[in-house]
Amino acid sequence: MRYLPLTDVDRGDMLARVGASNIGELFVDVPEIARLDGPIHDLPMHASEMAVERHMGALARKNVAAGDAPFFLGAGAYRHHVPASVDTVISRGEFLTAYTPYQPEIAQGTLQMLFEFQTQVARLYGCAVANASLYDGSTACWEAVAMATRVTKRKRAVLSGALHPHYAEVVKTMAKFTGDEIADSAPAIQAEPDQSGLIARIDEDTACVVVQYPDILGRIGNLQEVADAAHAKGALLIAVNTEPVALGAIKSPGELGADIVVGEGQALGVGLQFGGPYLGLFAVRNPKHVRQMPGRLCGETVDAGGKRGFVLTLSTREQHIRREKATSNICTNSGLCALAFTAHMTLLGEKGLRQLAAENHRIACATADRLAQVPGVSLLNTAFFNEFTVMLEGRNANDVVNILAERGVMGGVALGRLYGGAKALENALLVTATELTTPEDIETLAGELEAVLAKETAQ
Amino acid sequence: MRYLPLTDVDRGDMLARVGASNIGELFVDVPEIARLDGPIHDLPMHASEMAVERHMGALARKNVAAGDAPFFLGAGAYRHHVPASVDTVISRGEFLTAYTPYQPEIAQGTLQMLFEFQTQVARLYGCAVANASLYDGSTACWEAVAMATRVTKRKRAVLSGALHPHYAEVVKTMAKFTGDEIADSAPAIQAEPDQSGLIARIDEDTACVVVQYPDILGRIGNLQEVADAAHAKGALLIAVNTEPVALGAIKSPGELGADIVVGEGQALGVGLQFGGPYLGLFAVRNPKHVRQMPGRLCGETVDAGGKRGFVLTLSTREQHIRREKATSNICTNSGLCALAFTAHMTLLGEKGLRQLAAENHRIACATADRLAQVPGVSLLNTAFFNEFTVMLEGRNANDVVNILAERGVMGGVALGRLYGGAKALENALLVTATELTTPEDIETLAGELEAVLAKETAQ
Amino acid sequence: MNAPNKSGWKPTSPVLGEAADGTIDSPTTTGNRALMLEEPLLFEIGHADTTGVDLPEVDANAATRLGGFERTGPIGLVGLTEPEAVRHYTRLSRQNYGIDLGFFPLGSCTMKHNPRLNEKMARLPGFADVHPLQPVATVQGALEVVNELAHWLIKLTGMHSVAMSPKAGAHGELCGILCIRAALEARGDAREVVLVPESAHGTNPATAAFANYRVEGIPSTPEGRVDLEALKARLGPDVAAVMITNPNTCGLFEPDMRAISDAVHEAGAFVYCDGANFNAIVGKVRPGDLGVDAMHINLHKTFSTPHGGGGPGSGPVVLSEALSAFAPLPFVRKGVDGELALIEKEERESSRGQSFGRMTAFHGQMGMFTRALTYMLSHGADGLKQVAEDAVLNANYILRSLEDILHAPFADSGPCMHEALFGDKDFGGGLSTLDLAKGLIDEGFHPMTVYFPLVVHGAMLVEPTETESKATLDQFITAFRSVTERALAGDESLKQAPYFAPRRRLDETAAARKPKLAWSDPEE
Amino acid sequence: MNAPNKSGWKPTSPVLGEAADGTIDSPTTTGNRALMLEEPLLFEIGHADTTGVDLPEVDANAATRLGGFERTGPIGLVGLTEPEAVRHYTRLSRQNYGIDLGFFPLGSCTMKHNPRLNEKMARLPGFADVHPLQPVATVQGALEVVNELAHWLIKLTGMHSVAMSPKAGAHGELCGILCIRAALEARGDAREVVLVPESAHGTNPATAAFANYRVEGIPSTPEGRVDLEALKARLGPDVAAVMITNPNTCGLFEPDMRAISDAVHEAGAFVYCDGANFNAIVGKVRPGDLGVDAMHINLHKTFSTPHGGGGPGSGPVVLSEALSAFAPLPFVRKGVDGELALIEKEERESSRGQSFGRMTAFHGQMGMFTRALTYMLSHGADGLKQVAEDAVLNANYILRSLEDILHAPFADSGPCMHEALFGDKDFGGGLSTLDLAKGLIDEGFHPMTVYFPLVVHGAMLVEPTETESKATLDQFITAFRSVTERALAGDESLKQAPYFAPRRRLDETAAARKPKLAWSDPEE
Ligand SMILES: Cc1ncc(COP(=O)(O)O)c(C=O)c1O
Ligand SMILES: Cc1ncc(COP(=O)(O)O)c(C=O)c1O
Repeated sequence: MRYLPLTDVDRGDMLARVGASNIGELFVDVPEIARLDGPIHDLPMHASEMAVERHMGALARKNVAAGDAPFFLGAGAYRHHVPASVDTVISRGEFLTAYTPYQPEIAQGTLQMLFEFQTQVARLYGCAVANASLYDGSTACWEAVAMATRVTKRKRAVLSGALHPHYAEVVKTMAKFTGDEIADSAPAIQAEPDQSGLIARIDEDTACVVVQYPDILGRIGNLQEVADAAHAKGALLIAVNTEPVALGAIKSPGELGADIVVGEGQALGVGLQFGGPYLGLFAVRNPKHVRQMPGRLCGETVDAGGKRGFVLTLSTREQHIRREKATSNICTNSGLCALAFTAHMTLLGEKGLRQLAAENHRIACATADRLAQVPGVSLLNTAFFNEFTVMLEGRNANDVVNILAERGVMGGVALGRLYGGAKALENALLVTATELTTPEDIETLAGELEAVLAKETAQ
Repeated sequence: MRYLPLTDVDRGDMLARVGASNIGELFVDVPEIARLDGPIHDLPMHASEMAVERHMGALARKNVAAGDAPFFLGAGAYRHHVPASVDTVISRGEFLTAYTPYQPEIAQGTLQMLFEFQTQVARLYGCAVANASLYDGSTACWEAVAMATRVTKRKRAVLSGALHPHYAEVVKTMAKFTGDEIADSAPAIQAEPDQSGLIARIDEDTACVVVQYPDILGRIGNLQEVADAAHAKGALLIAVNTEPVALGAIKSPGELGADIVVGEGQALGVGLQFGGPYLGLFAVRNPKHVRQMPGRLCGETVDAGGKRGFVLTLSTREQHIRREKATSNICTNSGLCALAFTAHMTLLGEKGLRQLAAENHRIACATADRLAQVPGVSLLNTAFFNEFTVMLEGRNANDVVNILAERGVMGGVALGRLYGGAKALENALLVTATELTTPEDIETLAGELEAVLAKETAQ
Repeated sequence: MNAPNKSGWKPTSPVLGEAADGTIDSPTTTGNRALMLEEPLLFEIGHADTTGVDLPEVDANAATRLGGFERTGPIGLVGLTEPEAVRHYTRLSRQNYGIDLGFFPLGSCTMKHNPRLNEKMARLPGFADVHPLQPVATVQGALEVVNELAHWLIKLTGMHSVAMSPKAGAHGELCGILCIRAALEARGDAREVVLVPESAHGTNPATAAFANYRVEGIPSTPEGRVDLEALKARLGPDVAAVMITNPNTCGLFEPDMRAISDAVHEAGAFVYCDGANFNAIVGKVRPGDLGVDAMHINLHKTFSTPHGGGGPGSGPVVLSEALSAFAPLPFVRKGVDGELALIEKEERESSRGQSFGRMTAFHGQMGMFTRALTYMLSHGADGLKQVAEDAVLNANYILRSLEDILHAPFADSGPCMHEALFGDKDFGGGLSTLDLAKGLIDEGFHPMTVYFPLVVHGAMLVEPTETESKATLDQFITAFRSVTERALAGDESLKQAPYFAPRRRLDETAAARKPKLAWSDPEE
Repeated sequence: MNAPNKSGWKPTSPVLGEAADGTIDSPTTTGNRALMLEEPLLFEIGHADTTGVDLPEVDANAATRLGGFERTGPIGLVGLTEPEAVRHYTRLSRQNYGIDLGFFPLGSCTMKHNPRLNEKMARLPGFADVHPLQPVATVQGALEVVNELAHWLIKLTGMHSVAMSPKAGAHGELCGILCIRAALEARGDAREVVLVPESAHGTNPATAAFANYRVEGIPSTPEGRVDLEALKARLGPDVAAVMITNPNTCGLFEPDMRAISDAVHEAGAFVYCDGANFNAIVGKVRPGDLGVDAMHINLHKTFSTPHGGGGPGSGPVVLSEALSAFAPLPFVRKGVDGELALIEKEERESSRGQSFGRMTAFHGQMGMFTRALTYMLSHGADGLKQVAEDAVLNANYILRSLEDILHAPFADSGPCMHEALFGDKDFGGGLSTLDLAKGLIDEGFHPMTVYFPLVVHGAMLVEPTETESKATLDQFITAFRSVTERALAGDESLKQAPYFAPRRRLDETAAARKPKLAWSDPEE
């Protein structure tokens, strides 16, 4: 086996040193009934790189890669161009094959990177402090709700109807067990988010209000309004962002009064990867909330020689110290994805991020205008960043998406799929455009959509 | 520009420091007539990664990659499976972005690697000393001839007719200018190399005999015979090998008496790359010839602290010291290709190389037997490694290769192409099989070949 | 940025001089020491108007549809051109230790070699560039990867089913415990207690508490195993589950595992097994044969997906028949036609109607799945068995090569599994496990896990894994012995180790007292 | 392999002690110093029966058709498993300095950043996995790359054509000189002499000699330029060509270039220009406008293909109309139908019937072509112009920031081009340029080129390139000044520098006296 350095001679010598006559003797503690005589059945034997490559390559070719078709999907996962040097950075063995930096003297690379990452995220979100990452946006969203209940000592969380339904499901699932109470509603299909409806649901028992920004329909609501209302009732505002690039164009949730800002960082550096691994971002506006935060935190200090250095800090919040009293059970997080994110963000810089955001918005506007010209298609949003909702008159958007796929176009995400076929949303199609979307892509989508909508039969 | 760190502010400050009011003043020495006002015309302006990737990607898709079709080409460039970790190694910035190791204290990585490479090549070739690489097999072949004339003080080189014609052309081209005399002949199309004919051409003025092993028709001749004959006349035997994997199965040229062994190393680690960069290997059997060798040599020594270390040595042979008296004008060689070769060879080891060679030979035999069953096809070779010649009765092999390509099969190399349409070779097709050749590939080739040969029209 | 060195430290003199501890405190003006390079913070070298990408200039008068929420003020980010960025991260990387550099025997973390083929496969556009919400007809290959990997995990563990979406081990523990809670609630049997041994990893109690269970300890025997009798005595109608790590965190196999499971089941409770140490028994023992109800598998340990300096991981959970119905959504199901379907909503699925819900936005760690499957296919059933055997052999080799000079609390309990556990007994001059660990850093090794498990004083948990050669183990043993001898002799110089690392010991107290968690411009 | 350290050096004692020179000579048993790791030779850790690939076992009784030449004896190779191999090369790599680590101002070598997009493009299977002898219909994209790159090179140099096959600069020089010889012989005018300035790179005279020409020097002026009058005086019917480097190796532009060319042409000779320093003028000046007949371009310098620790490179040669007909085979030609043809044989090509022949087996350095073209497309005409301007500005910035303390022989000759040249005047205590270079190593920089060009005593040639930030230059200047001050003050400690590198100064004399060029088993 190409991955196993011990030779049979080594094994013999080592067994002698440990005083065993065969390897079986080292497994004496395994009860008879559980000992296997030979290799497990129904599984293949070892294979060469060549053979494995053929097998995996064949599986990969069974998928349609986003790059192989005009592509307009978003809804929580965004396709952006990642500079080639990002992969160079995350492929450095010293980053790739390191563990969580428990020995800071020989982990300054990871630690300084995390300190820079935390700073970038905090500034992007308009917050004071960000952590070193969580699993993904949806688990970060739940962790925020859990933290809010700790901070406010209240158990009720109010979810905006326009929060990504998968995020809402995660929150509701967890709440089932923690006993927290979740109030949520279906999203109203209208040009702008139902702010007043949401605000009306906030009361004195409310620990937090959870609002997505921009929301699942691509709309951009007035966070400030919600923040004020929440604060008036002593509740926290949790803002959820699934597209960090948007914050290169629109105000940060922190600026608008959000107390906890969480989100998905996948859009920068990480890629689509069929949904994972992704990158959970978590930040708080008020430094005094730091000790209630989940996850790892990297902090600055000095070494015995007086040199600046970095360490993991405030670990008394964490499971390995605090055990059942920890703020979260998370251990392994998304370290390498954080590196990809920070490397991409560093290459962009403030200038590049703003340019990237402007480019996304420009192309999304062009896409929206073009699609609006297609008979049977109407644009829902008044405001959006790089993602918007169109209504397909009298047609099930999910069917349309599937037919478009057969015709070689990845047309978008049918809201009906996300909401489990809720009638009200059946005709809604969420369309996303990024810097990777070409004018030809837009024309192809418009043309194919027109053709498909024309086909009554397909109904 | 993403690759240019100076900001306009920097440029201003720096101009001030150098006492220039504008950049133009730094180019005062350029004569008026040669100064360009603006950017050069007929060339595009700078472009984003995204745009360049699209352009280059489109060009790449205009080629048929060897992996996308049953593939049987060789003739001096061989397709083998390269372990994924080889690319990891050569992508290490410390190897990739280093220069020739002029400062050994901070180049031990490159130097130790070269010392290991030299040892591997010397042992593979059955020689005492190998150098740190030359451009490719063909230039190494010429350098060997030039060295032989220096060593023997004779000017006549006898080339076997079965030496790769491109190698022969390089030697003849260079000889035109150095005044050396080259005797060569067309290869006789026969089952075994014409040893006696070759030996007959060796005389007292002969500096060297150049023999390819295995030869351009895939045949394996008796080097020992030629070596003895050459030595009897005071000439050197230069053995040329284009497929290092073969030496995992057949005797090394050194064992058989070759004085200088040169070859192409591309088959291990480097890949096809449309012909370059490749890897020139150069070794001598007799240590006393070392000071006549071309190219860099890495040697062992100790540092001031008594630790073992490595340096470039015997540089008095080289152009940067010896100038017009140097053994060669080579400076930049094929360093990174040497790293790829040595990394691949290290992963193989003696065991893996022998297994790889056996596998190649086994599959080549199966291919030869299958093709021999195709009507109109006859196998020329009695002996071969992973490459053999078949005769296509009454058909121009070059036409057949092109038709096969249209039908999606890379059938081999028509000898007629290499020899510029020499009539005698017109029907000869050189077919190569490696560990990457599958039984399906073989069946496809046999089937398509049968179909093509059947078509009279195609004639 | 004209200052030669932003590391906060300034050179004393440009000529050679030495620091109190006898080492040279870098005499260079840059703070660099040849190839050991200092690197400023991004924010000290970057500029707001510098970028490493070439995008069109922003058209200030372009009409926008941002609802009037344009971000006008500065964001506070800085950029680097590509040459600066590549150098910044390369220099940082060189201040890290990784498996690629040397021996990394971090106990309980299974720091085995990360095959590069796995990285190559995970980067195939057909895997890396696929959106989680594409029509299922366009992602059949991705769903097949999930299915194939599930097949391997089920076969290797002898369990009934597997939940693939958990993002790491702790997430997997949560998944398992939630399945147990759901199963109990489904039979109207709410229980309040989860039993967790003191030696357990911190995520165990944290997880149980998170699921609203009260955590109680399980007594263990002097031999470092679960005390079966004491456990039986504690079991009762209030106990929902017992969380056991097997092989346990002392590196020992629980010989009574089967009896424990039977007792737990008798009491109407479930057995959760922490599978972080599965590497010791993969291909040799199937937890299903030991009565386990749920076990997470850290793909980033046993199946070698890279740790990446803290993640990402992946923690699929294998489940017994009794728990399978409660597994979280989404999951993949093969239709009669061989088409793979992605089940995202309960309503759609009668048989699995009891799913406790959703744990994450999408389908789990696809990027880790492709790597783990590549790893499994490469090793095969025979290779995986060899993995366990070599991992256990390496650990025992280390245990027996050091037990004569280091306190090995369970050395008499028989062979260890994949890790060797030591304690800090008899060190002189007030030296501690920490000092020994830092001494190993100078020797060029990453230290073992220290002060875990909590049941052994000054614990040192050494997990070599199977991808280390005997030569490496021998060198480690030689070095470990020499450092241990220094510790036993009370060699004060160890107190200040490491001497040669990019940094000397760091002041963690100061870091926690006045936390500085983000960079701020000193000029501001 | 039980020995902890095969580097030939044995630890004095396991406790801290220091060496005579005041540094700590590694006190560890392993010889490692934390992240600075010793690595044995492959042959000291590998085994003949160890392999990092999984291939079928050899069937000893399988029939072979090897003509009875089976290799029976041992080859003498050893193998490593992948974990060992990756670690071996990673540890070795960490003993190297590269552009990715820091400033690498090696004069005449143009060590600029290597963009990673170029690496990515070169690895596209459509480029990397294509055979040189595939039917041309299946490699149209590859031929287009050659053609597009040729177009760029011709436009950037204002020349008539370009020969693409030369494998590196020296190979390109040979190509150019052979074109000249062929052209002269074609007109029946055999000449014997090539004039080469003393300041020229070693490959120039070596190349001329190789082509059977007698090499004579060209006198230069005190300002470091070619002495036009002296040159004119020497020109005559025996002179075949003049080889000039412009900008020259003193980092200066030859203002008389045009006059030189005219004089040379008048004398019936040709002008060969060494284009290694093209980076200083790319996009700003076209050699074609200066009367050049042939010039090689090091794609691995100006167009940033990686140096890879010594290669590979690529040295296309641009040619004047007078020489174009003699260019080597093969070359690419676009047919009327837009189809690209590969011309491999003279006979096939009337117009180019005078080709002097073939220089290499195939079509040149395709892998470098894709990288260089990617680089050109990324920069564009505007970016390349900026490249030259920034490269020149950086060099002048260094020149003017150091001329007050370092002897700068041509500082008064006006601005330099892309490199700044210094000499070793006034160093104290017998210190030399070499000592200063080694001092810079400790400071974390790769030294500049030393003792080249030969025309300046103790020459130090500093080429910053355009991909360095002002911050880096400022840090370098600070460090360079401090080391220079130590040299001027005769600081003896410099004699032993570097102190912190993986190795102290190496004994090159010993290496050459008894060359050990391959490993041999001490036990044998
Ligand atoms: C014994 C044990 N259990 C659980 C975990 C948690 O796994 P993860 O870090 O993947 O969340 C770990 C890993 O640190 C562990 O060692
Ligand atoms: C001035 C000069 N000419 C020629 C060469 C030779 O180029 P190459 O090393 O590519 O053969 C070099 C590079 O070392 C050089 O600096």
